[in-house]
Amino acid sequence: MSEAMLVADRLTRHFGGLTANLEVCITLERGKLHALLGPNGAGKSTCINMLSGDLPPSAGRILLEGQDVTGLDSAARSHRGIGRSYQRTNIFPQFTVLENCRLAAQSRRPRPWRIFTDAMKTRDTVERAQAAIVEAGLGGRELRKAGLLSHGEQRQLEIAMVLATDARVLLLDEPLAGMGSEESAQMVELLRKLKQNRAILLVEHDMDAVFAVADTITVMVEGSVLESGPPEQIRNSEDVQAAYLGEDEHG
Amino acid sequence: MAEMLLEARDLHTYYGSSHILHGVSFSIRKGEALGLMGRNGMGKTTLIRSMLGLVRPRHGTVRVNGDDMTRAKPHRIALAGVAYVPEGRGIFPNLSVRENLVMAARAGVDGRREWTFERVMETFPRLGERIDNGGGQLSGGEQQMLTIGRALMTNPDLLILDEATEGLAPLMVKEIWKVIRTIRDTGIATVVVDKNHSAVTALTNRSVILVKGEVVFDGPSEQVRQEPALIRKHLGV
Amino acid sequence: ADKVKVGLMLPYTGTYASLGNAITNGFKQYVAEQGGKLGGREVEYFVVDDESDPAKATENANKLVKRDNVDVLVGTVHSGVALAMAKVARDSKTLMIIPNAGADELTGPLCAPNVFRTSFSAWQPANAMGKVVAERGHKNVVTLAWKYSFGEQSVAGFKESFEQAGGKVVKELYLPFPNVEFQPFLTEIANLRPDAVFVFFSGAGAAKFVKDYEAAGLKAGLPLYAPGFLTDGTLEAMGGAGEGVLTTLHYADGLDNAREKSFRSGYVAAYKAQPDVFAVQGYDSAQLLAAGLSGAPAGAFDKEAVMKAMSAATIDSPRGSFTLSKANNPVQDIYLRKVEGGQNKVIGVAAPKLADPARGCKLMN
Amino acid sequence: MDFTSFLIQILNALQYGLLLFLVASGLTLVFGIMGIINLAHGSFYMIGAYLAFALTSLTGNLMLAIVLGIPLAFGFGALLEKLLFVHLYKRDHLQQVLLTYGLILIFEELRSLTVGDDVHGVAIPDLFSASIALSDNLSYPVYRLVISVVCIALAVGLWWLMQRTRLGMMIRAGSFNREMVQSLGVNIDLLYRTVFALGVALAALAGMLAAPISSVYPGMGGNVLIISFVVVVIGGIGSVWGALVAALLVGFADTFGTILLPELAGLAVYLLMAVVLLWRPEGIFRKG
Amino acid sequence: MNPRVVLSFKLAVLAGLVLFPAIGSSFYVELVAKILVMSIFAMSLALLVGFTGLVSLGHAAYFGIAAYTVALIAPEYEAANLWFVLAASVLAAGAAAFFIGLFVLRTKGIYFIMVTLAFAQMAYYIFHDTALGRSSDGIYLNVKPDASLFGWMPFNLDEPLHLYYFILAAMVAVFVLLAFVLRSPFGRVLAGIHSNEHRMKSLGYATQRYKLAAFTLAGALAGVAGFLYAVLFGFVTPDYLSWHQSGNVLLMVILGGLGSLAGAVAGAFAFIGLQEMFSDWTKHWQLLMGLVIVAAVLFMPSGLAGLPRRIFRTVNWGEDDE
Ligand SMILES: Nc1ncnc2c1ncn2[C@@H]1O[C@H](COP(=O)(O)OP(=O)(O)OP(=O)(O)O)[C@@H](O)[C@H]1O
Ligand SMILES: Nc1ncnc2c1ncn2[C@@H]1O[C@H](COP(=O)(O)OP(=O)(O)OP(=O)(O)O)[C@@H](O)[C@H]1O
Ligand SMILES: [Mg+2]
Ligand SMILES: [Mg+2]
Repeated sequence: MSEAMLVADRLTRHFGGLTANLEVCITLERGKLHALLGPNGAGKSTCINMLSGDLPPSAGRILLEGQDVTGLDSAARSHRGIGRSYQRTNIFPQFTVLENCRLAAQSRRPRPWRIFTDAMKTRDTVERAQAAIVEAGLGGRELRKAGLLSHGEQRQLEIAMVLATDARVLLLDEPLAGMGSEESAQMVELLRKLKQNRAILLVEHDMDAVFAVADTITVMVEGSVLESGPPEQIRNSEDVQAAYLGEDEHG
Repeated sequence: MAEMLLEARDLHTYYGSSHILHGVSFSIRKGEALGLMGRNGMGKTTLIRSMLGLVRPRHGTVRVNGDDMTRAKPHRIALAGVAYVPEGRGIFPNLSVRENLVMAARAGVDGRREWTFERVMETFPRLGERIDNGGGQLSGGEQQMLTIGRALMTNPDLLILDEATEGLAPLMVKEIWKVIRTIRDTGIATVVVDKNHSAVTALTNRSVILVKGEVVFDGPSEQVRQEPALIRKHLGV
Repeated sequence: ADKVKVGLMLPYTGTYASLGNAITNGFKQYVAEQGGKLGGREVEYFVVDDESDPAKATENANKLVKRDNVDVLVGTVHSGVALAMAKVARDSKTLMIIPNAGADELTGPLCAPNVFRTSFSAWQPANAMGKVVAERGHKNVVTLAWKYSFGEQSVAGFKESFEQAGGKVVKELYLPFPNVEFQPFLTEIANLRPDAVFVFFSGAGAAKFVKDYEAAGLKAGLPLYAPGFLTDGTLEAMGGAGEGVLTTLHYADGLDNAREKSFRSGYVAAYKAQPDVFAVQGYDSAQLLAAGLSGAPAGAFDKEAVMKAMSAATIDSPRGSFTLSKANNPVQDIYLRKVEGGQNKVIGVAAPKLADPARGCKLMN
Repeated sequence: MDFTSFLIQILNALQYGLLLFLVASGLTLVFGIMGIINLAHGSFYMIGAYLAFALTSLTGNLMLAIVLGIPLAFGFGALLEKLLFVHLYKRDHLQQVLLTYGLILIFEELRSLTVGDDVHGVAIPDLFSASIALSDNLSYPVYRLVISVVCIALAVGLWWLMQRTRLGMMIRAGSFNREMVQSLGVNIDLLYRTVFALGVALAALAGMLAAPISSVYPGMGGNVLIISFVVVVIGGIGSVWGALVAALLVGFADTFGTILLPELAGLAVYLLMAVVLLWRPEGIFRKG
Repeated sequence: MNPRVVLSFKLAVLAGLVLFPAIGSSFYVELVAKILVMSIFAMSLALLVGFTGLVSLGHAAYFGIAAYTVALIAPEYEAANLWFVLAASVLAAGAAAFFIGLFVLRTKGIYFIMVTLAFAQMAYYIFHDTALGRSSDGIYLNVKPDASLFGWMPFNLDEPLHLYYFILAAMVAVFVLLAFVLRSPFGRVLAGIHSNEHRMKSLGYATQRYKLAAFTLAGALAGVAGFLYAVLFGFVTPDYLSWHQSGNVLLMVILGGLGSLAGAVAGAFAFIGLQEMFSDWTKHWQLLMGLVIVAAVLFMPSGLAGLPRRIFRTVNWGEDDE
């Protein structure tokens, strides 16, 4: 069941004189986890930003289930099923953990005209939020204020919010960064589960995790794709070792 | 006593009414490399911030080079030779990369100037390429390099790295470990918080493990390496 | 004894604070001269700072009328505030005396039997000036004023008589209130090359204008005319720049009458400051009220009788005596004054016994 | 409008623009760079003007008054920062709105109580009291040109301080993250106190220099307040050059607005601001 | 704090307001009516400032536009129909807010503050300097609108008491409406935008539309206040649109405490009440007012709305959440 969900077609992005992405092509398939690797500043986040609509590409197209979504903004893309997490924690610090996720869940059915309904009593959104919190490993901390969580907990919340939106395509920018080893291990399990009926793009520098869950790996260097293929091929590629992994550890 | 660089005794820190540190004592000597470990939310960052004057412990004392600094303002502690790389990157997005680096650069307490602008550029060539960009325009990893470089340029006696490798590519992480090793060799002390326990224990001579705001282990890193049970019990791997 | 409750609603803070204080001083001086009584009645004051804020004016007036139940409302400086006050006075049928605000409407379309003015209408000094300027042989004049009612009404009053007398206003220039960047206008005026310039400004803006006018080198070749507010209370701030400027007003320094002399010495003694036209207007407001009260029977405050007596009164003012028109606006001499030695010296009467036409006032017929 | 008078209008616009920059310069520092919403900026300007008036009457010379006035204003600013503003850095910015509004009322009333409500003039120093002939019937006061020169010097000085010195970097960094600046060993409290005081001194200097032209009068602070904010914001918060360019733009809009569109002259400046900000939502010279 | 305590406190205040005319003289009834109108104005702004994070310094424009709408469309010496002029004024204010919102919402933060100011100042100068506003000194609304509905006259605004209760009812209605709006899904979205607009977008909210809706609603409610103000005092002046007016209502909101409707009401009462009180005492009342404001900033960091909780906390020890 390899069906292409999201396709990046020759995406290019310039920042002044710098080319952060040059003709990057990536295909995300349902049921597959696609990892995007590369040295710092290679353009991975830029790529995600273009796919999610946070940043307009300088050239290239983005197709979601065959439809061109390049011109849509991030809100519209989110509505069509693209969800993302951020490398730099991006949450609602003044709200409780639950409210953070409830807002995420509410975005599926915003119901803005129902001004006489208590938002806290919209059962579907609250339940969805609860479930996402538990999945991300924050169970029991629903009523804590998000801004007062520790750094690692905030990273978990970051993921919980994406889960709550029920996105069919997940773009995860370093979800494991800042998490402890136990939480990381849980997250890898979660990723395995999530990818069953979703398409996932994972940017991550934790190689153990990447090689544990990735079905395909693309390596970028200085804005361009260096190599793309199954994990074994990447692990053994000399180019990749030189540019990114380093010789000994994963060779 | 004189060789004690930073010493905290019996710290109790609260956020509002929640009690985070329950009588933590912590010390680091000149030239020592120390790993601070614990799961998410156990109080590592809180401990560091309590020692740096960024949060006020309700109870306990902090000494730097033997001087009482319990109520000192953070800049005095910094000027005594302590540099801090915070978790989640503390760059100034409204300053250029160059400005971020030079704004606080200075010679060390004893006049050393080992870490110059040029040396930081050599260590992190990536920064050199983006030197006149705004700090906020850097990629996540580049920002991390910038924070580390900026801390090094204050030529500290003690460098505290709170999850300094977060977001760095494997090659870069190796580079950071190398840097820590070299500065340790030149007598600069380091405190490292990192989720990669094996790297931390390999790099440091002493390890401290925090659980729920209490020190549950304080001993040679060698011992942690050899007793995986310790890690499993306190760090849950 | 019988009392009369006087509500003073004047600006005591902000740009017009000194005017509000001068009016209050003048009023109280007259009352003091009468031994604390007007027309045999004790005077009880109620004071409100109107801040020259029209948005609060109705409420402030109501405070005096409804809460303090004053018999007479005295105020104010700012025309917009006075307009709101006049509405309260009309609706509540309270006696009102306007000691300064010059909006033509107050004794024009909005006139009312219970609303009196002891100062002037914007039309009056400006209209008097029109004749003077024409008589002095100027044919083409440029006008400059702030773009708000008072400025526009002053220019209209000037233009009316000036053009009647054969002159021509070649251009009316306005700048937004309260801007004081005059340089572009001075350039424009120099470019238009008129025979003379008529302006309306007051307070700090007036001081700045006259200084800028001189600094631009225009004063030497291009005579400046204005209603007297240009040079009242602002001469010190102008330094010497005001010397020689001609203005028209119902008051001047060094008027030669007994009332003026006693008023001046009394004022100086009481307040350690020289009185100005605003103090005179305050003083005359008290006089007018006294005339009304004296003409009414003792006992309960009989508004109708007081009003009648006030309308018929002749006020022996420091400015020279005046009466009221049917619209309750002073019929008064407008003096031609010249700035000399830091004073507004009277050099003649520009228009004797000048009455505002009170266009649109139903009381006129 | 003939050509000479067109040129003169351009000169007027430039000169007015520079004067606006002078008035806004203190705000560029305190609001633009330190990030404090300071509504009392106009009050500091007014205090400067009254200082010029009081000290000139005392010493007989505006130059001397300025030399004395600047340290006074600086000290006053430092005191205010220590007593009041230091408590607000961590709070919502809107609290600064409230605080500085309260200060406006206090300063205005103290001014009324001590100096009274009259309009006063300050003499132009003899040295600069001459005029230059521009056309056969129009001349230009030298003092205004002197002010323009001071403005340009100030702009260059401020730019140099903010962009070229480490002090400037620390200040800018502090407006973003005070804690981090402290952890780098900078005494941010002292730094901010100094810069705030400098901003107050600049506002007061503007008042002192403008006093001979504008006169000294109640409420004079309120009149410059809005225009100063307009200048700083149009230019792009934090940019000294931006403020200068914005001040010149406003000078042009106002000057030509009043001659070409007299009906709508009051709108000109605001129309300019709306158009600029809709075209560039972060001001002309927004820094990254 | 216990929500029941809060609710009973609010009801007690309401009861006090209902009973007030029985004890207050006509002037004070009118003063309270004015404060109630300003409370509506303040609440409408609080929706933007405190809840959506849009600090508008041009809110008086909508207040003034509504006030001018009644004054300009009402016949000079006859009563206009209340419901018609009310609807017209509120619509005019709402429409103005909608169109201005289309532009100003492109900017953020300080820039937003200044563009809203710019549009309000333009509106001010249009009423002040052009024929539309008739006179820069203002115009009268000579006759209060009449409340008849299809021949039935439920109340008469010429009666000060009727007017008072009409205003009180409007104030309560606006309060209740906003309270519902704020806890609804829509209100939560506004709060989310306040906290982190960028993340709201990436979660799938078209934030621009929500902000425009909030801006329009706030403008329309400010219009309700402006309409009532014009009817209450029978006089409109360009100063209703001046930046002082916008500034004052912003101060009420901040003084009351951001993020609280009751705070906005408390802010209006405190701000106007203190002014009244101090200006009765002395000519130098602004000094007192200034000192009180400075003290409030220093000692009441979360505004009047935070006051009960602070008192509660000092009495009760603990239970804090800061
Ligand atoms: N807004 C911007 N303006 C200018 N340059 C930018 C901007 N955003 C990113 N860049 C540059 O583009 C390059 C790619 O950045 P990007 O964030 O995509 O890297 P990355 O692969 O995610 O790196 P990391 O692993 O460190 O997060 C970097 O060199 C960065 O400095
Ligand atoms: N400002 C704050 N207010 C209240 N509680 C806080 C605050 N900051 C942190 N906490 C809480 O204190 C505890 C310790 O936090 P701390 O940041 O010290 O953990 P940490 O060990 O550094 O975790 P991590 O590995 O996730 O960074 C956490 O439970 C956190 O929720
Ligand atoms: Mg990245
Ligand atoms: Mg931490």
